[in-house]
Amino acid sequence: MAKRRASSKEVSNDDIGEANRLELWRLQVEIRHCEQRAYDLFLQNLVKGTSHLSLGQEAIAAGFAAAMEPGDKSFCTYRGHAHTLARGVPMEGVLGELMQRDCGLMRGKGGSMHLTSVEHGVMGSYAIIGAHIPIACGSAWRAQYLGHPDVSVVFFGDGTTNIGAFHEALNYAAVFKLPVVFVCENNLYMEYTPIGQITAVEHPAADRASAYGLESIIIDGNDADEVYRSARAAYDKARAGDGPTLIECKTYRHSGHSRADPGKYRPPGELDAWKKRDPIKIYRQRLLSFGVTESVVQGIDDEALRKVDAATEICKASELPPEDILTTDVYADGGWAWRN
Amino acid sequence: MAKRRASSKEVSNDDIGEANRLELWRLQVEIRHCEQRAYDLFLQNLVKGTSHLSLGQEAIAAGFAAAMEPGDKSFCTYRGHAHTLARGVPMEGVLGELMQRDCGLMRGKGGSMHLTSVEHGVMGSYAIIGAHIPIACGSAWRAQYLGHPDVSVVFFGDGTTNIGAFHEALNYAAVFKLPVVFVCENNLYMEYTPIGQITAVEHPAADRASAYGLESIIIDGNDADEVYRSARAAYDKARAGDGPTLIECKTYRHSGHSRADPGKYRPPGELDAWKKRDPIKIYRQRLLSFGVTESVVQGIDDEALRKVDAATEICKASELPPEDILTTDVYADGGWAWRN
Amino acid sequence: MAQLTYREAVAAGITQEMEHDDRVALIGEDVAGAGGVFKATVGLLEKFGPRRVIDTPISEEAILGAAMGAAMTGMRPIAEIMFSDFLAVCWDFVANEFPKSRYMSNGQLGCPLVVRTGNGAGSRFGAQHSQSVENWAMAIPGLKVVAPSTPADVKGLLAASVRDPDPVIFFEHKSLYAMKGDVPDGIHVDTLGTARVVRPGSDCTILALALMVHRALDAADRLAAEGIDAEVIDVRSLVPLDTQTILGSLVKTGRLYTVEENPRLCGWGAEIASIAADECFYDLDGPIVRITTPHIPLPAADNLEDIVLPTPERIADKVRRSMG
Amino acid sequence: MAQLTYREAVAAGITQEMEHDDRVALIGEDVAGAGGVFKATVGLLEKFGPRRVIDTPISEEAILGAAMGAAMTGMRPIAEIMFSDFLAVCWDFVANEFPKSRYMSNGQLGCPLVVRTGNGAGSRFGAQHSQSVENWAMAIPGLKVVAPSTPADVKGLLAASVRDPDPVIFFEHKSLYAMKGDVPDGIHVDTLGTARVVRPGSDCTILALALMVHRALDAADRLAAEGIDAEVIDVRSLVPLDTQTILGSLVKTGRLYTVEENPRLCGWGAEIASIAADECFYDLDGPIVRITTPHIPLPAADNLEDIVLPTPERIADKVRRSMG
Ligand SMILES: Cc1ncc(C[n+]2csc(CCOP(=O)(O)OP(=O)(O)O)c2C)c(N)n1
Ligand SMILES: Cc1ncc(C[n+]2csc(CCOP(=O)(O)OP(=O)(O)O)c2C)c(N)n1
Ligand SMILES: [Mg+2]
Ligand SMILES: [Mg+2]
Repeated sequence: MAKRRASSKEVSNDDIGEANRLELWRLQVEIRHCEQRAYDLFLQNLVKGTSHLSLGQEAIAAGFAAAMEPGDKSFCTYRGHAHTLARGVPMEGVLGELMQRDCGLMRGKGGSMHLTSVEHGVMGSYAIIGAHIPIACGSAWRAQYLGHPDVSVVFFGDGTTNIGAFHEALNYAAVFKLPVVFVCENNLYMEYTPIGQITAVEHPAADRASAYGLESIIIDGNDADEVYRSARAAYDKARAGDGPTLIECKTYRHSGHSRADPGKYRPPGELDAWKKRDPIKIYRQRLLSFGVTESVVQGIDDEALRKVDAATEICKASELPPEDILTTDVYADGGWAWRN
Repeated sequence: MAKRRASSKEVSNDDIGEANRLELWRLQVEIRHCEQRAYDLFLQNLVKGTSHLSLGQEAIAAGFAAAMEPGDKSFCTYRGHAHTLARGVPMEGVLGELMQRDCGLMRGKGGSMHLTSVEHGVMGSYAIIGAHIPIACGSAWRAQYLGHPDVSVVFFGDGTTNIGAFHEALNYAAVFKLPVVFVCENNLYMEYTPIGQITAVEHPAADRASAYGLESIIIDGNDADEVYRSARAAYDKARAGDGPTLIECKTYRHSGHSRADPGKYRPPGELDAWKKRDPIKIYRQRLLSFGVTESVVQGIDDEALRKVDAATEICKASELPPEDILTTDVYADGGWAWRN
Repeated sequence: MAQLTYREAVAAGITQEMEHDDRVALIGEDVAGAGGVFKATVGLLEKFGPRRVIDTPISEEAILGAAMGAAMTGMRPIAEIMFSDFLAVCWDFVANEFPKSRYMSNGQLGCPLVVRTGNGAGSRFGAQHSQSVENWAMAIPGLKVVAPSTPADVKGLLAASVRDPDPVIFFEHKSLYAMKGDVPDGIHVDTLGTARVVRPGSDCTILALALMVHRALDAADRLAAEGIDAEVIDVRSLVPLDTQTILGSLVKTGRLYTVEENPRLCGWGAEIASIAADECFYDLDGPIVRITTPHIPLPAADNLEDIVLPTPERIADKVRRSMG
Repeated sequence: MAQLTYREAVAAGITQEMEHDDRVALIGEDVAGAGGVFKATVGLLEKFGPRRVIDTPISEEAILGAAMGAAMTGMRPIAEIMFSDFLAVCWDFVANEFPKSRYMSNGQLGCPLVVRTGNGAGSRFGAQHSQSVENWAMAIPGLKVVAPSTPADVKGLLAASVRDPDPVIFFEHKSLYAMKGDVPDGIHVDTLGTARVVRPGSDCTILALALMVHRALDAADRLAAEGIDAEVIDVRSLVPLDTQTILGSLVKTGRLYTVEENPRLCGWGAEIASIAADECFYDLDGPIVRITTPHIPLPAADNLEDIVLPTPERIADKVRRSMG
């Protein structure tokens, strides 16, 4: 099957429109500033446990979320801050969870790898590679079964395509024509190992699409417009009952895999080359080229930073989670009793 | 990638030679008679537990085994009688294990689904779908690592291509260029469910080959010559250090999935159509067309039946396994002590 | 009261719940067209159609993942894992996904589903198709774990499991599928977390589960003939665990025995023994004795399999010796 | 004696065994180029090259399957599963393949391999990266199960595991990787199946494993100040289990406590408690008390995680109360 790449012509048409473009910009800069803040807070020892940033991958989160309808469901990984924020979850919920404070989305019980906000359609972030891919299929099955119009969208990395659950889920979704969209963020690394070194094909997701009767789709994950268009097409297809789509987004993470990883395994120059293709840089120019004024563009950027500052203050002022939540919500009765 | 099908021209050349052809015939009729006997013994309540016959699939077992060198390793499934016999394992070892007698290959400790004869290169039969595929990769890794010349060959069904371990193993073998040959026996059914109903692609193995950078190969699994040629090519490639091969063999099982399954889920006429393509029938004609006399052909057939009769008598005369083996060979010290 | 087999009771329980609640659907390998390899779901496809009774590929992770995603978002799925041994290929869902999402999300997510699975030995299937793994599930916080011993309990506890808002692992014993028994007519929903005294007695307490309940009862009859009056308790539910009934009996009899089909180490009886040795130490009149399958993989051969699980003789013998 | 960290002791043990035996090779995710996510395998790629130290895809089933196939046919592989929680995604190999092939083949096949894995809590990683699952492995017949508490034991027991002809699951505690300790110079091979009395005492026996050993010792110090002289035993190896040392101590002290990081149900302490309540009932002077993590998934937040595992205060408190 042919690979689909957005042409530069496509990019310059105005099918997206200014309102959506400003939204895509806002989401990207909010994520960028919030992730940078998460890193700063980590250096200040205020972020506990681990954390996995999406610096450099913001366009994917923004594009897929902006194209969603309310009620659509996102299934994320440990690298899920961006996708969670993109669904409109307040920053203090995200940063608070990273800081393991009471204002965190799950009051510190889950931690940074498990961000969840059901009211915003963020149906959890999953830290064991692959598991959430079939789970997203289940959510899509529910939509199909109950006649709900929503789409389930599941995000995962390039390295994740080599685990068994990926394969099972893709076949399952294709067989049952489930309204699910599989989004592979190919940032070229599985932790510290280059993806090409441990994968039999060049495009870890797209080159597997035909094994499930799906179209091979590779897009520029650093271009929010291209992401947005691909997302819309996939959601439309899902809602029309035409089954799943698998999309491989080429991208790069600017930061390390997690926490303080300095990313020394990268060949010299690679990061710099990708920083030239920074999604924020690309999109700022895109807006300007579409005639949006510098002050509008910068204003949204500034506002994003103000929001991050405010959220940071809320988090710093927030208490530690109280000890009595330690044993709540193990079972549906609210408690943890395993005996009478 | 193009699909490879042996042409009828190929079939008529004599690259295989009479000695090999008679061997292929002997293996096929021995398996046929032995499997039929297993079924008869089951009806007489002499085969205990479950059993999974390869009636109709003999050409695959014969072709792959006949092309092997001593030292090559076979990894089988619960449907493994045929592959075990094809490596030269005595029939009384196989039938004895089905009958759970002391003369059985594992003295009744394993049962029909776990036939193993290390001295013949049968490195076990595995009953949990998929597990043996990565295990065969490990054996191939050992050959590569220690510089051994042997090839590891793993047999599995069409339904098995949908489990995660299949995917992981194929990628793993391709990445490390392991000397392993993956053989999918596509008999059109996963137990009672038609494979097409629960698989996203038409050819469950071959249509996935490209996901691992492998050639898509589909062969007529009922033609022992075609099987033999494909096996030889794959083994040569493996031994040359050129990595794994995945081969999908089209075939059909004449009997039910296991034990007394009457196979009612089959559309009318399907079995009859396939019986016209019975590998035994095909090969008998092949030999005659190559000028082998009817008496030689029939003589081998008769001899096979005599062997089965003799093995049956040995098994019937064999004792039940003694109780003292119940707790042997849990650990390498021969015993089962988990405490001092 | 209808007389049903244990396997018919499975179908009856599912039928009742599917009629009661449209959100209930069944997925698994060969559960629809073939009615299950153990014929426990015969007739459901015909009754409820392919929307609600679904044959899946051999993809246990996808099956349990699909069940979980559906459960989280509003369905009440029942997933079949054909043999409980195969829980190992999808253990991540059982151990790491189902039972943790409610806690990790601080109560935002729930996972109301049932995994039915064929458990236990007796069919001469060998080491990979005969295990009793209810203790694997018991070890995981956040799960509920049920193992019925009669057709009536199958129906009632299965119904209760489907209606329960938490993930339930439901162990059906393969060697009981053919067993017949009375099953209450009409809607029948039992209560999870309740053990049952199946034979009252005063001299000792014998705990058992599933197939072992019948063997314990048989042993109790033998012991009665010798003047030992054993109380036999069908534990039924490992989580929640009915410690009131269990410890209440122990306080009365002063002696505790467990009859477990699982291999010895870390079996369910170990947990109960440890509870008793702590909380009822001063009520005990003698050692707590566990009668289990030895800590070995299971053999296939019929004569070997027959002696490897706890037998009525072995149970009675162990009780007799330690009481003597 | 060299002073090494626990993580350096891992690399030292592997180095020793790779130098000793060419059949030993290491596979796992990021174990080679990156030296492991816990930096426990730093330097091995440089020393032994890419033939023997191999970075794999994220394919835990392929990793363990490859290790098994190689072990069966003549190698002595060491496979890393990064976090022990991930054993769930490849549990089929651990529970159904490694430990059964020798038995099922009536001794024809063996499976001499080691699975090293980062186990336990303390890093604020939350419920899917912090579990103590040594009891999962203990429940499976045919495995050996080891969990060292010091750098010296890491090296010596890892070496013993690599040389052992059976499959060994080797639990490294993540919160101990930074711990320093003396490690014997030269070839050091310890013995599996041996517990160690790490603090002799006469009033009660406290059993612990891995991280909990240090907390039990701390608790024993507190108790000593109050006049309770506790004997602390580092169990070290769950299978084989050194019941001689354990029960010998119990017979001497009359009191048994277990300190387990696993959630309560079916933890390793339950098994030992059940053995003691059977075989040493008449030696016991009081209840057997288990101090465990509560039966819940683990929280991420540091203040919550700090109080959820057994702490020295909690251990001392439980002992004090039941001895009092
Ligand atoms: C089953 C499992 N194996 C290994 C890990 C450890 N791990 C966490 S992230 C990661 C790399 C994932 O790479 P990729 O899928 O490319 O995602 P990225 O982190 O690049 O976004 C690994 C190996 C895990 N969490 N789960
Ligand atoms: C993990 C697992 N799931 C399910 C089964 C039950 N099972 C045994 S054979 C089989 C069908 C396999 O079909 P296929 O791979 O086509 O092989 P065939 O039996 O046709 O040779 C199933 C589902 C199993 N043994 N292991
Ligand atoms: Mg990546
Ligand atoms: Mg088949």
